Amino acid sequence: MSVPIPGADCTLDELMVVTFSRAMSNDTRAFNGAVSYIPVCGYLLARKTHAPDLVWAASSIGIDADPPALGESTLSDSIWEGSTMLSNSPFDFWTYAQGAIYNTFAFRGAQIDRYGNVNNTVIGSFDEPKVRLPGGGGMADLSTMTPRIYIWSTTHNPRTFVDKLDFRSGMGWGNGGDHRALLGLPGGPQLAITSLCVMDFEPESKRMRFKSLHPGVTVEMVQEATGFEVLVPDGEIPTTDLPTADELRILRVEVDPTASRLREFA
Amino acid sequence: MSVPIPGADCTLDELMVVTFSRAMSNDTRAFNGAVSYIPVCGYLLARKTHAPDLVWAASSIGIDADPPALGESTLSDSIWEGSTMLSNSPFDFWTYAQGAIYNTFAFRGAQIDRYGNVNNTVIGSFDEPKVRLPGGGGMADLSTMTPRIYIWSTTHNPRTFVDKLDFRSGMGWGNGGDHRALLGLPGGPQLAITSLCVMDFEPESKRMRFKSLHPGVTVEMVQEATGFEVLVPDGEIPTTDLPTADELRILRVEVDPTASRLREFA
Amino acid sequence: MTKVRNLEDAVAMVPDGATIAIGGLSMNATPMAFVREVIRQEKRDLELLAIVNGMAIDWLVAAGCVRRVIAGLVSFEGLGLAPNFRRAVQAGTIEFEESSEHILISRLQAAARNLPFMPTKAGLGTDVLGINKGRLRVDSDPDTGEQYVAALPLPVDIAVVHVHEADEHGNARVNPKLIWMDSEVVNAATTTIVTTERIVPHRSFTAEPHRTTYPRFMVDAVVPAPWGAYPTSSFPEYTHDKSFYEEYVAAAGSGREEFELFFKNRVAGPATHAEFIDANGGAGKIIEIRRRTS
Amino acid sequence: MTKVRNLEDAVAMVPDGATIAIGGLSMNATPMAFVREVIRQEKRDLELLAIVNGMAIDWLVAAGCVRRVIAGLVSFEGLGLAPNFRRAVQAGTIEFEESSEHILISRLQAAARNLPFMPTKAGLGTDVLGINKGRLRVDSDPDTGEQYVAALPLPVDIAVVHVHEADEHGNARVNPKLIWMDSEVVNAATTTIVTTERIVPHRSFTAEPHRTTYPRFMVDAVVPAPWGAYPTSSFPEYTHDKSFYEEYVAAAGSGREEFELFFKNRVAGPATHAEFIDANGGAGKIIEIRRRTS
Repeated sequence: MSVPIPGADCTLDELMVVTFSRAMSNDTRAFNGAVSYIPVCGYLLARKTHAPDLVWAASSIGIDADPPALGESTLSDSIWEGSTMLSNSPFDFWTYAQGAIYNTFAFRGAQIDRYGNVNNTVIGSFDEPKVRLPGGGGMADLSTMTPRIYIWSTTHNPRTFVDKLDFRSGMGWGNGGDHRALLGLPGGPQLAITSLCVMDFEPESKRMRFKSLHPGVTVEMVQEATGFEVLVPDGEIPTTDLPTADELRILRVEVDPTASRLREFA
Repeated sequence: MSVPIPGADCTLDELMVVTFSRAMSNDTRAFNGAVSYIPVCGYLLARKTHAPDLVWAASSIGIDADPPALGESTLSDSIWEGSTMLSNSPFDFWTYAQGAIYNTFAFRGAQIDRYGNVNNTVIGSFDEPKVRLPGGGGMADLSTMTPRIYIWSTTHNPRTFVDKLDFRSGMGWGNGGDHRALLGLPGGPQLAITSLCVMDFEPESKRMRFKSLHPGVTVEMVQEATGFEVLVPDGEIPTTDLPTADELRILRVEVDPTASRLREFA
Repeated sequence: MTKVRNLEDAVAMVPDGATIAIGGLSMNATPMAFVREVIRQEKRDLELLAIVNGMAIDWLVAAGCVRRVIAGLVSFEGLGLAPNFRRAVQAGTIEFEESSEHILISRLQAAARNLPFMPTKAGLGTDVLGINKGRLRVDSDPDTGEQYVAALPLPVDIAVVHVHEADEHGNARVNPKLIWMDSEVVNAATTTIVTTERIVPHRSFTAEPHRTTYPRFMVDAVVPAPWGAYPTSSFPEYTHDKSFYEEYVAAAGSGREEFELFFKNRVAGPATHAEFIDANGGAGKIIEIRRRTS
Repeated sequence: MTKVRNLEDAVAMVPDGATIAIGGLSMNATPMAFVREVIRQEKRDLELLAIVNGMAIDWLVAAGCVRRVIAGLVSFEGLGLAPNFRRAVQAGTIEFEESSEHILISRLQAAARNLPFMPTKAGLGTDVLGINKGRLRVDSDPDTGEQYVAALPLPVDIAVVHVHEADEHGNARVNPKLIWMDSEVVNAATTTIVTTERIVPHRSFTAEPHRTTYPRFMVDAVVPAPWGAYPTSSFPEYTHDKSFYEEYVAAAGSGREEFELFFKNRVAGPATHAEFIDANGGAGKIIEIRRRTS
């Protein structure tokens, strides 16, 4: 389902991918898990534009993969094409992850709180769940090991952005403030890129804060769609920068010609 | 240097290899380190005679290797020929060793004590050594992880078999008695096969005890060549069984046609 | 003495109540022929470890074989949630030990290596620690005060993994080499069964010894199972069957009777794995999922 | 941006006083061309980690480059003891941290994985523990009382390993695959230099991605070094030079002057690695040590 961006020649999925891509840098070393089209497209786009040395391990295995298209899984062997290394999971991957050599991890969740923690485990109580979700997978591991965390969500609404998680499957800034550092964990969430806006984290409290609003979105619209107060920075909140024609072409033609990224907007 | 065995059609190196071989069983899973010709020949001979399923990882890497001959190193890639698996040291080998899947380890040392502990580190004090030896290598590791330990020595004399080690590089029965079990370590030394005799370990004290004497060797000769008292079992001490013609042929022709094993009798 | 067994005999090695670990990851490389035969033999009360999986867990839960699931992630990825697993956990008819990938790997490593625990930073600050009391411990290093998670051993009775080639002695290899986390469950298991796309001569292993994944002494039974990972993938030979996943999810969404019919006709009913593939598209399906070797 | 450097420039990356780890095992796969250039550039006060090695350590000690050695085993195996190392330790002119293989591996793993320690049973009951206070700790598991050794992190400044093929981006591979413990030092090191038998096109890696040993992001410099492991082996291409070892030991046994002459003519003197091989037999030697690929 493709959502047009008002006054721009692109759709929401494209805006989110490009925004993600621009947050990456030439020293980004990333991997990905299941159902991660926005970051996977973002890594590939960044590598093909401003960050040629960016490392991406497709499904955490296929280093420097360059698949001609993405399919119905970002965790499968179908996206390994063009890899320079098929790395071994127990030996290579977990060493690079634990050693923070892989420095970038992106996750989303059924619930996200103000500190960038996420829940992908249950709605309701763990022992008697109302809804049993897929589970955290490697989220509890990789969110503690990786210094640069990015959160994305294609469903910015009060069901997703909640005041209190039913379960903390993935670690963002924890309870906020110094919590992460006190546990000896590196870095923390950098940005949350959603269907409405981009948020960063206020340096002291580590609470979500407006960074930019997607075209046509207002602060009030976001606040209404969010189960907690999003901090408002000093000065005006800019509009999220639009993709360039070049970025759109590369994304549409080279990175994701079958528009697999729309699977995240089901 | 080949030492004839009186009254037998074989030499000391051959007697030691065959004795070692016969101590192996069909469920032996072994590996080897540096300068280990007697055990390497023993594993190969056992596999080619009574223990066809025996596992031997050549230089701890080449599983089921079947080299046409042995060279000047038992730790090198020259003995990997015929392997069914070249196993990876950090990942495969150390897992099989720590997990006691490899169940058999043989070592020797510049000094050996009554409990089957060995020294391959220094003569004299560690900080101001009279003689700096090569070091333990993996001995301190593998002697603690492996349940069936075999000790061999081609120099049964008071310099090697000492009352007190200058340094304990490899763990035998430790201080004797329950010491090994108290540390949570599996098994312990089973036999010591030397240039004069075969010794086992008295079950309670874990002290070395005569098991058999090589042809022409007496209890007195061994005691004189040993820096501690070797326990004497009840009944007569048998003579070490001689190799069969078949064993000798297989050892001489198939296992070690270049007589590399004599490198241990320099 | 050959270790080759037929599927029926190998599955018969699994006692009711066993802790059984199924290899593969998500829609990849899962020993599905074996899983199907477990269902046909009506095994009961299994404790099922599958680090990241979907269809294998959902089948076994649907068929009533499972008492307890240990996993990090259970889903069909973008193709849906595992419907029977989900319902069973929500209804409380099975136990679910949710863990995370690296905590499970670390627990398996501790078991495989005779260690009291393996340290990791995995899970610090998350609720995964609270639901795993008794299976891990939050400790701090006495010298530095650094916190870590001590992952306690997770021993496995039987590991089942799918490979491309094996010989009759049990030497086995995954092409092009081991990629997923299967070696961790094999190392932690008392007994290992491999299902294999094909049996190859022993000399195939001595010719390329660097490609061997599991040496014979780690393998207890070798089961010929061509297309044995179907409907999951076996890289680089064939991919997962997307339409099977979609139709399975659709059937589960159409009501209990519809799903039971689907499960009987398309999963549990066919007597052999070949008949099972026939029930899902036969030769045409085999051609469809074949991928160019890469 | 290419990572290819010549030998001189790569060795210039090593500051005096650095902790440098040399790969290989015993008479196998040691980056000897690099070691020789370290000698020629007269590096000083190095802390040298070589888990199991002989000739590399002995050369660097003989040339006065080394303040401190960390190793598990130092010898030429059946071909003799490392004479200069031995004399220097006995004379107290270098420090020696004797450890054991698995304690070193565990310490490297702790460093590579940001863990306060790695547990192992290695060394329990031996005197290796007593001489490594501050580098390991004997602890017991609070639940089971089980004893273990906590191996504390061993960070490395520069790792140098020898490979068969690398591309200009730093992707590197060992044929047929990694066998020794080199990956452990690479993972623990801040900077990694690979010396390589040959530079190959990048497409050589994408064509066979399962054979890659080190991905480009683990490698900082790639140094072309044909026969760069000589006089140690580079399986499966060439074997170690037995006669070099024997003549080296003989020279060391003949007195100080004889050895210094040998070391100058046969080791440190020649300006290039090719001239060094020429000084030890040249093309005839290359033909002699070549082995059939296996």
